Amino acid sequence: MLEVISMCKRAVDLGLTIAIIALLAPLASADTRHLQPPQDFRVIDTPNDGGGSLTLGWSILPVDGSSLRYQVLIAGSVDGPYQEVAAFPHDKHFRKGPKHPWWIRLATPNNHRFDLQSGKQVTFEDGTPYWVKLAIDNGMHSAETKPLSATPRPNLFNRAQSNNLLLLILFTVAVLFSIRRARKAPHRFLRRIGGLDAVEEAIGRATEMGKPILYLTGSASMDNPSTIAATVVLSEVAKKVSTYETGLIVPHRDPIVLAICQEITKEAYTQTGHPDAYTSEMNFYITDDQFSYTAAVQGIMLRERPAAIFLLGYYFAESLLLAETGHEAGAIQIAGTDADHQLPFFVIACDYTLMGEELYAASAYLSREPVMVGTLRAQDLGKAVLLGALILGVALSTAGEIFQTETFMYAVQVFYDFK
Amino acid sequence: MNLSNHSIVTRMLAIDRRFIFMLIALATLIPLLNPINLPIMISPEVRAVYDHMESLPEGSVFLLSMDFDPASKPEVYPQAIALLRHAFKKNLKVIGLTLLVTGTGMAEEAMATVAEELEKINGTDYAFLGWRPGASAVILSMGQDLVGTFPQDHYGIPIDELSVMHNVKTLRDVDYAVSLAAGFPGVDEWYIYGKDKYRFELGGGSTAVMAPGLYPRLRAGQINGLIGGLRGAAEYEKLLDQSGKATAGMDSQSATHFVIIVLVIICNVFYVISRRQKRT
Amino acid sequence: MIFLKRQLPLVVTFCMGVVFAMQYYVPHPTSEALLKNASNWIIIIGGFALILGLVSLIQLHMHRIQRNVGGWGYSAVLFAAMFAMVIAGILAGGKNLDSERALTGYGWAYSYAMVPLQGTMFSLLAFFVASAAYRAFRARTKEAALLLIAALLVMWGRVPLGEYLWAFSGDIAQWILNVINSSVRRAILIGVSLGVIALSIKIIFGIERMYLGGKKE
Amino acid sequence: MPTDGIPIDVLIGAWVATGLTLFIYTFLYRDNPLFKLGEHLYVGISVGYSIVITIYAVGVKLLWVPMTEEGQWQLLIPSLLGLMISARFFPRIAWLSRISFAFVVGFGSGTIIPRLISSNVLSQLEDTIRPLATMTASGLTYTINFLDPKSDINNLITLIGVLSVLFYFFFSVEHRGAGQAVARTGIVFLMIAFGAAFGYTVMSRMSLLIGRFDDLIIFSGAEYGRPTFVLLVLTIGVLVYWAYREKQTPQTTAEEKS
Repeated sequence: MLEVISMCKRAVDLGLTIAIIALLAPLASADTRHLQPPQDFRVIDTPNDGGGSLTLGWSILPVDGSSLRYQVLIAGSVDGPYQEVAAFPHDKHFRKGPKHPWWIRLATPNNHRFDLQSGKQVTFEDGTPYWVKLAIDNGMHSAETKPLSATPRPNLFNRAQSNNLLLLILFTVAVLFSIRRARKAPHRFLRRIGGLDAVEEAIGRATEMGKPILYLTGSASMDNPSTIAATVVLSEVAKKVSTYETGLIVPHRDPIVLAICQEITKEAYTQTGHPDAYTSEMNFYITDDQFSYTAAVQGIMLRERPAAIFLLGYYFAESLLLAETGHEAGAIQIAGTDADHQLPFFVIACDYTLMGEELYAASAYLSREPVMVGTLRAQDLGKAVLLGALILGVALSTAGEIFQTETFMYAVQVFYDFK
Repeated sequence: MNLSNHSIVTRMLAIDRRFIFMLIALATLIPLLNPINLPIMISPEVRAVYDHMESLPEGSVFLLSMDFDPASKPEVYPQAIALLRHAFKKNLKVIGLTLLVTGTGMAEEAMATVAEELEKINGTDYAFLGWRPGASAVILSMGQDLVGTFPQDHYGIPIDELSVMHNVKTLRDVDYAVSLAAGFPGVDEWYIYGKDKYRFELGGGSTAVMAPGLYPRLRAGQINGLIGGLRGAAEYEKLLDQSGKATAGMDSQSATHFVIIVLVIICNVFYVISRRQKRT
Repeated sequence: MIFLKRQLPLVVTFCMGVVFAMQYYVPHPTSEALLKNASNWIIIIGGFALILGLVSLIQLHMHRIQRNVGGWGYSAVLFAAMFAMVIAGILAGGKNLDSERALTGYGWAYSYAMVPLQGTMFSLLAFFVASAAYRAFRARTKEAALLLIAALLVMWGRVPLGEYLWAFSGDIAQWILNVINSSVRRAILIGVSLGVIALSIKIIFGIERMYLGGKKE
Repeated sequence: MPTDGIPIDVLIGAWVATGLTLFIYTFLYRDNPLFKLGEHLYVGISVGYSIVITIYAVGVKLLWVPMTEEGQWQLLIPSLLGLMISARFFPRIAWLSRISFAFVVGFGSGTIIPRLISSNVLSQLEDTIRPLATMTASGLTYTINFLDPKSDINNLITLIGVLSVLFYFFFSVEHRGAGQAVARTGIVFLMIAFGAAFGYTVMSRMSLLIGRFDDLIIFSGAEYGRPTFVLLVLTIGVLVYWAYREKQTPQTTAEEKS
């Protein structure tokens, strides 16, 4: 990459020189030298594409005038007739930067590269050979290369994206493998999140004060991962609540979530041996209208004065209203959501907030559900690889900058995005 | 002494919240009625969109995807108006559409209003394609075959009969696309399913809520500029030198922000006082 | 029959998932045509998905009216508005503006009822933000304090009055957004994307089946 | 009464829009029948609106016209898949809907994976992997310009931010020792970014309010017959009457004065 940059710098310097010459040119006598045709001219089928395109390459010229222009001429047979399909100034279509990764460096290692695609000027038919000439013209003289032939073809695989595919395969294997391992040993290490201590503290406080706990599962339906996480945590909360005989209030916005939460709560109470303490009124449906639901829950907060409020799951704008009223009601508030727009309000107005993935991690930690644990581990593995790539990449590209070499890019480019 | 202080703090905090509602209403209303037109500075991300529009030669294809619903109208609609004015003034070929069904009417209205203002004709200067369900699938489909996705425009006219759409077969033929987003689908989807593959230049406009989330895309060059919220629209209006709703709202925006700043500070002063009192 | 009910959906998901993940890497015209047709089909199916939401809504409110639950009158209002809108829409041919650029009845209801209603609903939040600012936005912890200070700086620096009072504030806000905010958002973007990719992989391999409706199997 | 120049539909529209806006704002007092009326009207109208647009956009333009005029009868397959979604409401054939879901979800899951790797993982990594210093003609230099997002100092801060936040959401190791320091840095970055998000959210909400008030001001004009003022008085009147009646009857609603 650095070579390319320095090359570009040279090119810019060259450009400046040219500009000066061009300015001076009218002063001097007219340039009578003949033009040389472009050197190392190559034409190939554009690799890694869907066909309908040819790639031209040639070397940078010892340019002798800013008015220099390239023309691309094309014909169906070697004898022509040749038709102009593209024209551009000499300073366009340089190879700049690592547009192509090292693993698909083209067979034309030239400085100029131009992709000639089917369009308004020309329509390529895949599988048909075409003859291409490159001409230069400085207004007074012109010169052209010998015609070369190439056949546009569609490709079956875009090798530029090999690294993308490789990551896809590796990550898929990681996910499937981690889930399988978690099925065998669900108690694999997961960091205990600070918020979980807060959960227990909140339940403890509610018991001490003899006040109920208000638990909200958010505003999304069961297809939202954060709702699923919220119901999992509800199960754990319900287990603890049942042994302490604290009241539990779970108002709902979605009938399906209501039905599932009823099952979950009942099961939790049964598991801890307190089925008699369970009542079906713990979970109830209010309405699906955003603000009417919010108003009703606000009412419950102020009337029942719960000691602890759990705001888990997905929230929209109602987060602010709920958290504010809960705060006013004097409850310990624990929030957890992956709705990033609402996170700031929860962080400010609640005592503890499970941010984004922490919510999933909390539910995996509590439930030890193999799929959840496995996915979390696989994602961690992915993050670890990317973290390593970042550190290594920055170290190598800094080294490359210091030693002015492109060698290190071989490793770094694996984590670049190519088209 | 402490006790009386305490009670003042508690009483102050217990003020009916409708009093604060009143405060916000006044902070909005008074500057709207008596504008002082404070100068608006231009941020680089808005200028980038403007400059790119300026650099487009006449007849370039400009696609505006108005992906917002009535809930975000005050913020994003002025952006749409400003961009459309710019595009029509530059004699670009304008294609409008929306990915949010409830935004169809506003998108239609924005196109028609600005076109009428600048005397542009439907079909020759611009086309309004309307809405399609499927969000990201629509972008994918347009990338492959725009005419197949929208065989007819919003008014039922076959696309082939609209001269503005000649030579626009897929998203690859679009010179500049801007998505004005209020949520999903929006700028993210236009990048992931559109520009990532079809390589047209993409700009973004969004509600202020979404804007911070789009900065990584801006930094990585995935979008070339970003118009954020009403403030962004006001900046664009200033660049165009044609004041509109956004510029008019800026004084109120200033006033309400400062009300909130003061409220937060008061809240924390009370909080610190009450905490000290608890300690003693 | 069991195969049709249980296995077939999983087979369809697996095939669609693998084919269209791989399609990305194949530039061949056949593969592109496949994407074109499939995305078009998805658009059409997407149109029918409206029925789902519609039926749920009708069920919910019909239930309210039948049971005479408190507030059933509102449900009746909802239906009346919906049917009126559908009739107006069909009369107008689904267009807000007629050929002379005048509002149709359908467009009228959109502009003068739907837009103000939805817009106002969300503008309510401005008031609630203000009241929460006064009551609940406290710097309880160091982290919360940091959040509040950053918020105040951005609020200050992104309005003309702020820049007028303190010209530098605009630059600070700009720096927070451009550097700190974008680095955090970038990390979150990467993390969340890994999550979505993992979920998609689980769906393709039939490990996650919530989308098929109902409970886990 | 209103002066000439304003068409009757605009005039009625102004009154309706103003009235509905005020109905919604009554929620600031508390949940009440006027607000509920507005809310349900809104749901009804927007669903009705969506139905019509969908019928024309999909039913007519994507199905009917291509099938009848161009003979694209293969479109019957996606239509069938679409209809099968509704099977969900009939328990005996509910399983049919699963095939449609499988089709849509499978397509979505497949298309999104490589695109996310490209757009959200690789591209973002690529922009973060930058040399920590710049080599210029005069040797290795370090640019400290906070306002240029691509300066060396900002590249370093971005790198620290991305690394520490990624690490914060890492659950397989305990946050101890050096890890704790990194995680703490992550929190600092997170909180500042949340602050920015907070500021921008406030900005958004205020803009929406400004937009609505702008309409109310326009509709307070004499040419419309001053609907804002007239309806404001009426709305407050109704609200006061409702509140009075509520007080007479014992509290039954879940709402309380807040």
